[in-house]
Amino acid sequence: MNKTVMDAFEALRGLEDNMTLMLGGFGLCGIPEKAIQAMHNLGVKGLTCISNNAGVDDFGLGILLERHQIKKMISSYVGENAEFERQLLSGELEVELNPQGTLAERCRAGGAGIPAFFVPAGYGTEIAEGKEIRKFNGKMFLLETALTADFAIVKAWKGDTAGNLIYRHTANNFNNMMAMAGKITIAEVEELVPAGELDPNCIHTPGIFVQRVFQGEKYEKRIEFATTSD
Amino acid sequence: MNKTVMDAFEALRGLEDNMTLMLGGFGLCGIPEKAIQAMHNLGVKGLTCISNNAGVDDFGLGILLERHQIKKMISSYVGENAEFERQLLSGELEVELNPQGTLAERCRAGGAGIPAFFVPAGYGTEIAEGKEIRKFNGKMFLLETALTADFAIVKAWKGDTAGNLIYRHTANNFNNMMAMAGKITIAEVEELVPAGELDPNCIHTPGIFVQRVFQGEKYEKRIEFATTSD
Amino acid sequence: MSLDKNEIAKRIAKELKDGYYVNLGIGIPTLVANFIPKVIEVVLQSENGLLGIGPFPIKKELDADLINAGKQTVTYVKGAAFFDSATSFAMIRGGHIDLTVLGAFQVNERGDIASWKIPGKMIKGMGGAMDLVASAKNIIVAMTHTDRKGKSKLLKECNLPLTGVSCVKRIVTDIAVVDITPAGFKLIERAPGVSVEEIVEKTEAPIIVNGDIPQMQL
Amino acid sequence: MSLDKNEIAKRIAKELKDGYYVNLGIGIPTLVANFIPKVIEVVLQSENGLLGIGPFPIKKELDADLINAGKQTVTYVKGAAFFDSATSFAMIRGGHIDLTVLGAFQVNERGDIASWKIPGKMIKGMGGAMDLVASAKNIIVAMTHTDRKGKSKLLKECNLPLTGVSCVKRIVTDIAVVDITPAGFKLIERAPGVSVEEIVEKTEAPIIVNGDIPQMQL
Repeated sequence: MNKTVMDAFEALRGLEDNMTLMLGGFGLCGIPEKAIQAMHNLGVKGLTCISNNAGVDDFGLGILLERHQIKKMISSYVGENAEFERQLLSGELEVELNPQGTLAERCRAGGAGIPAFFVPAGYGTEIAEGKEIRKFNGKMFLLETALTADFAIVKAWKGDTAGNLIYRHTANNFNNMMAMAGKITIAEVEELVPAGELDPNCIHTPGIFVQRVFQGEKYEKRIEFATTSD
Repeated sequence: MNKTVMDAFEALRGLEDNMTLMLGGFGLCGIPEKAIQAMHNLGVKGLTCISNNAGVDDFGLGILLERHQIKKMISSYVGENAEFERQLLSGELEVELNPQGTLAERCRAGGAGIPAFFVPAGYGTEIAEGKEIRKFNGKMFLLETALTADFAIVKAWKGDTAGNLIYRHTANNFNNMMAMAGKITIAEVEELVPAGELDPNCIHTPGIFVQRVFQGEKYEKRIEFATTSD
Repeated sequence: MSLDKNEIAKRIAKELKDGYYVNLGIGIPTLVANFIPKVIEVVLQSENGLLGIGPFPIKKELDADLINAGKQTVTYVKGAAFFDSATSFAMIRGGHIDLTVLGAFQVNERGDIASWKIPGKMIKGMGGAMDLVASAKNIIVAMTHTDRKGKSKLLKECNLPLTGVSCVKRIVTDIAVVDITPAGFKLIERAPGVSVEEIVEKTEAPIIVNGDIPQMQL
Repeated sequence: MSLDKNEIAKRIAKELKDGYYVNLGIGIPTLVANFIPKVIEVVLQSENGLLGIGPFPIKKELDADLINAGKQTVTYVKGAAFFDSATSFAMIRGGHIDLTVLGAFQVNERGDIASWKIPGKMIKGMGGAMDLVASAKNIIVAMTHTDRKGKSKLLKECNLPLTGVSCVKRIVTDIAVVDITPAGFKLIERAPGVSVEEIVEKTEAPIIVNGDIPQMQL
């Protein structure tokens, strides 16, 4: 089953204004930089983006924010982006903040057909407002609901033509769960190989979750905070 | 952090009558055969065993059933075991049947600190009796609760001294989730290597979930139905 | 002539489309794999943790770590992936499987299915069947039209414990292809040489027969 | 003398026990890693998907795919494992982490913590902090005793939005170690040269002082 497409533009076929997207990555690590650039070029608008972070001013989701292509963000931490903060304070941008583990689990639940589940995170805080609260074994929990997306866009290290994906180091993060939760899931990979070349025991995302895969060219993979010991 | 113990007996230290266990495996594939044999030798009784299946008459959990060491099974399919059926019909054994995916998710939830979650499996059937039912997006779901165990006992292909585990082929099945859900998790492995020798990108069960690991000798790995094309 | 197991499987294989991810249950459904048209590509999922089931192994390649959900030894194809049971049922529950084929004791006219328990007689458990029928977008049941005593298995109401409700879309039996519609059972095809009258007679519930009913093409 | 950041981290490092899995938050908590006693083994978890954080890399080994939860480049130790965010928070939520150290704006006498939001000023988000404080068995807060304006951060009631309730077990500040007990704050240790009176004065809420309060050993 060959799911290869030529490039980010072919992968994004069907993307329309006002759609809901999931985008993998933590900070700038493991973000689908080619698909984000393509969406910037396409100029699609009114997007709801589910992404742990919002990029920086000139890279990652920051470039979509800068063009006002994003209507709403569902994230856990958006602190590295001055334009984000400006749009939010001015009311141009809507944001829904989720505890990071809740966000991760909501994506997994969306992919796994679990409409809702209980977690302790946020009990007693403003996150709990309007949510069902229930006690289990003497501890309080909130009911959280699943997230899905019109397009889930993920970035992997290696992929095969059947859509199987392997991530490298901490560039996995949200990519694996988001891949499960897209009506259409796009994977961009640094290296695309024929089906059969990846070790079937070492697949992070089985191909069934991925509808389109392409190999990106010349990844920038920008480092946010280069901390060294020398 | 060296979690190596000498053998199944040392791994089972602290196991007492009437405890709740999780045991990995699907049919006879990926079962912790050394730990099961050791429990048979120890003669521990009154066990509640959470395991997808119940082994066959003379292998796997069947050998504990035969000695009447099991009080209750929580399983999805127990059909390959005549002694099981006899004890159940005679009232000697209690059994709670769960849909297989629900059982898998209940174990994962136990390990992941999620006390309850909604699934569609079993709606409209006797499995739904006494369970909360709720509609999401026009479809009906049951509220299912997490499972944990005093000991989770799993079998892996390779493990390292830090408790990291890699399963082979379909011998993963329930092992990965059950490893997450044990107060004490014991892993028996076919090959135990020093920490640092397994590829950190290809670990199925991170070592944090495993408290004790040992290398078993001479695995029988019995085949339940040897079907061939020649 | 009523169909044999292989012919039922062969008929069901015609339901497969290129690019489908398919879960085949134990028994007749497993045989469907032998009749997948060569011009299409279909990936078989096994709920014990394999995407990309291959044919049975040759004796020399028997591998205790490589089985299907029926605990039979299998092989895997190029592009296969292994995973744990939670991920496997995430695929199933999450609606990622395009077609599920499974056996049944009874199906009623609303698409309820009974397939896992005969009270007082059989207590093997539901395995993954309840998850599959509660989640799949497209469920085909493979079974004989009547039981060994000649009693219809297509009923107004199931009298055995249910596996799931309002889920079966189509039934392929040894004598007919029957759809479940909002108005009840509807006859779609008849087995070669089997009359519409015989099918109606062997179906306990009312069955809609509209116009000429074509013979199955096998 | 009040402690500097490194001294606070050094004091917290004394809370580590052999075999602990530890999550260190951004800021002062991250510094704790530099003071882990050599005689014990501790594994550091990073909620973005790494168990077994190593020291910062040398320039030649900088790797964009290898960062901690503060988005700083790191390395990994022998026996490390990488995983996705859902698995990472399964570790955290499931109670598999032995100790969590994080910063805070305010802590109240019941162990409620405010650490993520200053209304009208800062809207960066809670990241993983809410998951961590709601789940950890053992939470130590590292912070200065007072804010820049000299206002106490150990309060009867937090006036900033909460991150979690009844969760903090111990606070290590620049002048004291304070436990949260059912009866409220309790002074455990004082920084070298800092008087009990100064600590009591800089703590807005009542603080229990029982007998002689020892100086911290650093």
